[in-house]
Amino acid sequence: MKKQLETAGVLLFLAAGVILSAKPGKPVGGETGQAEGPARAAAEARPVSMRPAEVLGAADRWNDSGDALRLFVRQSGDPEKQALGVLVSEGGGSGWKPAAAQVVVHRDPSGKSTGSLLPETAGEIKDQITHTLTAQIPPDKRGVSMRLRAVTRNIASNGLMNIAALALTPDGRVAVGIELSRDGKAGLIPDAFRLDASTADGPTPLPIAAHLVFQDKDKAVKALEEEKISGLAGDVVLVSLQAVPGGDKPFMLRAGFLAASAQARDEIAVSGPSLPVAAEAAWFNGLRLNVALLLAAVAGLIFWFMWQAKRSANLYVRRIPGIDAIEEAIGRATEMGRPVLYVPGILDMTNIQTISSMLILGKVAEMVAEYDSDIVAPNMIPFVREVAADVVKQAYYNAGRPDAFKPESVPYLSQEQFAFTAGVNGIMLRDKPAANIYLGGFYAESLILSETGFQAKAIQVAGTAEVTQLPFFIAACDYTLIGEELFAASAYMSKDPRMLSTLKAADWAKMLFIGLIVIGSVSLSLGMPQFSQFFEIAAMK
Amino acid sequence: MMETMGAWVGVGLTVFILSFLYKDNPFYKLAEHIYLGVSAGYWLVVVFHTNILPELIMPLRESGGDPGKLAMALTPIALSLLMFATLFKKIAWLATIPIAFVIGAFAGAQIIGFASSDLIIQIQSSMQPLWASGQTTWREAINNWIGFAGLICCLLFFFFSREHKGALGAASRVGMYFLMISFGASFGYTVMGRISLAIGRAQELYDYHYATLVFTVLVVAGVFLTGRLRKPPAESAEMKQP
Amino acid sequence: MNLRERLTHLDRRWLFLLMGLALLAPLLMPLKLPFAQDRMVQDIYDGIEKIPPGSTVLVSSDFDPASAPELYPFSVALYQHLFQRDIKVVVMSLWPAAPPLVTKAIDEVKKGVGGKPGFANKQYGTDYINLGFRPGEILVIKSVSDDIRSVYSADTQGGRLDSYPIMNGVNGMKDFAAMINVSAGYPGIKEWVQQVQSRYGVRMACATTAVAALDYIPYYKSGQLFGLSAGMKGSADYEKILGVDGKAISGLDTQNIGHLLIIFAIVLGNAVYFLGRRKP
Amino acid sequence: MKKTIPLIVTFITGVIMTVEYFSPHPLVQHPKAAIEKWGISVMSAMIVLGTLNILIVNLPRIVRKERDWMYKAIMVAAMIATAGLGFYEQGKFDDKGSFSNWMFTHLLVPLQSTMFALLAFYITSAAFRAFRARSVEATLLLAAAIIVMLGRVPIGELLSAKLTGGALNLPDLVSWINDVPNLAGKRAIMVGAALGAISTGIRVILGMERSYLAG
Repeated sequence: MKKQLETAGVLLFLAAGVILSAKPGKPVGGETGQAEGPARAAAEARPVSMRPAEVLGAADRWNDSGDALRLFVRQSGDPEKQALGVLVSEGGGSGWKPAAAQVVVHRDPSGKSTGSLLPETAGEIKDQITHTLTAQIPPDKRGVSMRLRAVTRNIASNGLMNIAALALTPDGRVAVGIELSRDGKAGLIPDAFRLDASTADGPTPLPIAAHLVFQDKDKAVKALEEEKISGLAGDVVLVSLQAVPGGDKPFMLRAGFLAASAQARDEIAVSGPSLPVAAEAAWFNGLRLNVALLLAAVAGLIFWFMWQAKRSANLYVRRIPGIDAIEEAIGRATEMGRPVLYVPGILDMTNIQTISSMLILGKVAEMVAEYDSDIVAPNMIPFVREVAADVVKQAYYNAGRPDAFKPESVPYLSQEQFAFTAGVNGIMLRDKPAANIYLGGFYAESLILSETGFQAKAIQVAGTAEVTQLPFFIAACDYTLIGEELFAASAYMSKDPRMLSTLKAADWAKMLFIGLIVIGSVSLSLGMPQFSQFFEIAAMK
Repeated sequence: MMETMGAWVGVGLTVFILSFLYKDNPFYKLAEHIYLGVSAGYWLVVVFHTNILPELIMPLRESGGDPGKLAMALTPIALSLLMFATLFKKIAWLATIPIAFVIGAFAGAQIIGFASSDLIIQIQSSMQPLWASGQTTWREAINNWIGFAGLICCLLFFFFSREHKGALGAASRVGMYFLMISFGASFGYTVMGRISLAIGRAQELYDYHYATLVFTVLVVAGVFLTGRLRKPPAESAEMKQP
Repeated sequence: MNLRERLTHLDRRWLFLLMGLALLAPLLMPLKLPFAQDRMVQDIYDGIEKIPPGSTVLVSSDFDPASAPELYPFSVALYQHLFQRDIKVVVMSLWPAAPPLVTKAIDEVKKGVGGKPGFANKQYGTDYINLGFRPGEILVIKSVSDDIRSVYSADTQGGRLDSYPIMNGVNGMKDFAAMINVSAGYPGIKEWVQQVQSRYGVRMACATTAVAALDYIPYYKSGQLFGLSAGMKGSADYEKILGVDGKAISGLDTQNIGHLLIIFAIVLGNAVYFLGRRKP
Repeated sequence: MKKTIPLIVTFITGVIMTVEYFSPHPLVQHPKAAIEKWGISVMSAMIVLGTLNILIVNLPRIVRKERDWMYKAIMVAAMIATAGLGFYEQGKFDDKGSFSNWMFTHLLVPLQSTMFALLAFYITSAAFRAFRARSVEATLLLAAAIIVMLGRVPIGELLSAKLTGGALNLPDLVSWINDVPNLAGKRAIMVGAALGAISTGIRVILGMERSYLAG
């Protein structure tokens, strides 16, 4: 009765799904489709207006990974009313995104955007502006003023150095070019969209890739194509270069603005060279602190419980129903005088499922040896076969019957998936094993094996972490170890305190995650996204 | 000419393999072994031409006697050659060195991959607003609740250091139901995938129906002629293969 | 022997025959039913539409002939879409049997397929390149994303990468506007997401077999994938959105009968089973 | 010694590949790049070794005329033919008109895809003979499966709309199942698998897991 009630409850739940999934309105998940949560919403929000603005500087220390660079911009002429604009790059190169989430902007009634720097970041700006230079356009050059403000350097995650230069286009009728030189002599690279070492005067010995990124890159590209640069007034233009770090001479940068016409790019203004910047390697990428912390927490739990296990071998792990099923199956096979079939999956020894499976195989073979029954453990990978043979041999030895081990009970069938499957099916039909145990990594053969076994009326116990195959095992086998249960079963059966301790550590890690999710969800619901934002991966921001 | 011949060969082999559905027979075995041979040969050539030649041998030639470059080019060759120690019983253990090398590299890369992509990002995106406000509609909030509760229950299902009794038992049971719905959905998708695999073949057989007919007749006649068409035992013995 | 017993002991070859007929019947008389497009596939389309023309996209073609019915139509439609948008395409493979399929797909696209005009003007080495296969699974993924030339010193034609204009300035994952993975399993989506997407934040979309698609829903929902196409239905959706009359759309027709047959088989099998249990 | 050297090697490569994510310093990044490149070479050697193994295993069997030796001979012949042609044509399997391409298109493609096409048939038989609603779990699984199967094909979409007068849109329901309950289940599995992978990885690097050294 209870079963029926539960089934009914679940079916009711699916019915509720009909209501929840139904239109009208937008489909579930929102019209943004993939958007989930405020993080994405923020990433796609429009940038704050920074016109006319002045680049205060770029924080050097933050982008030592090359994964992010933040710029500080304030409204010119009125230092009291500051706005803070932040650009975050994915990977230091292409794909700079305005991240409005990190901007604090107040708007006064007149519509001017004012803002304040977050207190702690304000301090950092002062400390971190390392290279700033200003260049005035010569008076005969149409009276346009041009600045190259911040030049930053950092080591990208790939070990290359990123140099970022910021330039401002006050009247909007210009695009920007940039020059990279070691001695200040090389010429301007007159290409607004592809900067490449090979186009410079003389080959540069450095592999240089550069990108020009406008706040709204799509708009900028389109504007250039249509020769309507004027739409870009006041945009901050950012150039990032990469150079190999090392003991080489420092770089210098110059920014030049070019007229917008695609045919003739008249040089309008060129800045003076920047201060020399040299590449310098960082030891730790601060942006990946959250991953480091989480990994440290998980590793810490693992080590703690390992230590615990060494001190007192008293680690409780609940009994896993699948193990009872395995024991029962072996017992029945013994009674019927028929062998036990054990398939350790089709994956190589490098896979943890195979490793777990080998541990269980050892215990199963030991039981089989004790009961004086037979085991067949066919393999698809030659290397796994060697390991499996060793394991079974050892198990017979442990059971005190080393002479009963037959190497042919651990056959190597074929390295081809379906030939192997056909071979195992042949064993099932020929030797009629009373218990089929499939533990390890399985792919398409799960369906064929479990069906043949079902038809042969064997007790079937399966277990795999290959999620796609679980449905077939669940539908066709008597008992299925789902995902982690396979690993838990191997730990449980081995009784190895170290294995048990990992299980315990994983449990506590899950508790930690549940806690984090609860805190994060509640704080998000209360309108405090900071907690969940901490867990965003730098590259994803 | 080559194309037509190829199409006929392709259809023939397709029919040979499909004949396995009736029962194991020499035609299937022939096709299967051709497949194993061709794919092994293909692998060998591809690996040689895409990796061994350009990435192992060429750097050696290009090193031009520079000892640093030569060492960098020789190390991977030496490591690779160690793999072949398995062929000789006495020094077989040497092959564990390159294996250990790769396993260590994979283990390290996977630790990072799983921690960043499958742990932290998934945890972060599981943090969802639980009541309607601003951007979140009520419908989304309800779905978020279901997802939130479902995820926690599923995590509790995989909890091993406590007996599943009382509240934990109830939660893990709910978790299991969520898992079953999710497996059911996968099951449905898988059925779709499996059928798709055969559609391409059906199309091919249909397009070259002359060849299909010819080969089908051939296979049927062949199976008869080899005299193996005895009534199969009640259980489908067609899968039997040594 | 009554009907129930007969069904219990039904030779499975009858079922094989039924499935064979179900596969062939729609080829003889197509149903051509309309269908709704999956949102996740629409997202792939929209995502690609957002990539500015002239950018370079990395496609990792990680499937082999076995999964071609599901993924080959997607590849064809994908190259059509990318060429149509004037996006440059760099194709690589982690599966050994993929590169010839890539060449075939692009050749078809250049010639024109599925009612779309061809892209005969697209030049190898300038608009697209087929880098080919490398063994090494995640190690290849990691090296490629840092420095393509460290694993690919040459393409499938044996030419140095630097001799092709398309590779000019393309060194690693940072230089691609997006990464699209057409994957049939391991190594594939999971490895790309873990080693590349979450590290470089590159915009990434995937087409995968229906079998594996649902495992990657968490990646889609967390925004790691901007779109996800599942199996033949996904390919058909993509063709439909793109306005191509491709192989997947006609394949979907065949699925109709196949699915009904499987559902019928499950229901019938269970009916026989439960009736059998009641009368021991 | 036989165990220590591999364990040290694993430790070094493992630690570098882990730390590399956090440290952009060249002293970490350069060894990492070398490990990746060398690892790729080792893996191609593994493939060559696998192919060699086919010869080593099968040639004696052919010579001794063991059972099915003729098939083995055909297999080895096919392998040598493919490899020979491939080497002769310098691995240009995608050059239209070459023999290698012919072999790829007309041997490998139909053979491999038909091998997998067999699954479509097996699943029909499994659906009928093995997928039973034996428990609440299996019932639920099959119910969800049937909904999804119907919702993913045009005919299901049409039927559901016709039968319920448009009240039920199956594709929407399938989307909901995918996005809500399925997401919860799959995410939990993903998190659990990640924990397992991380702890195994740590054990492998620290040399506590050394089963790969056996044999």
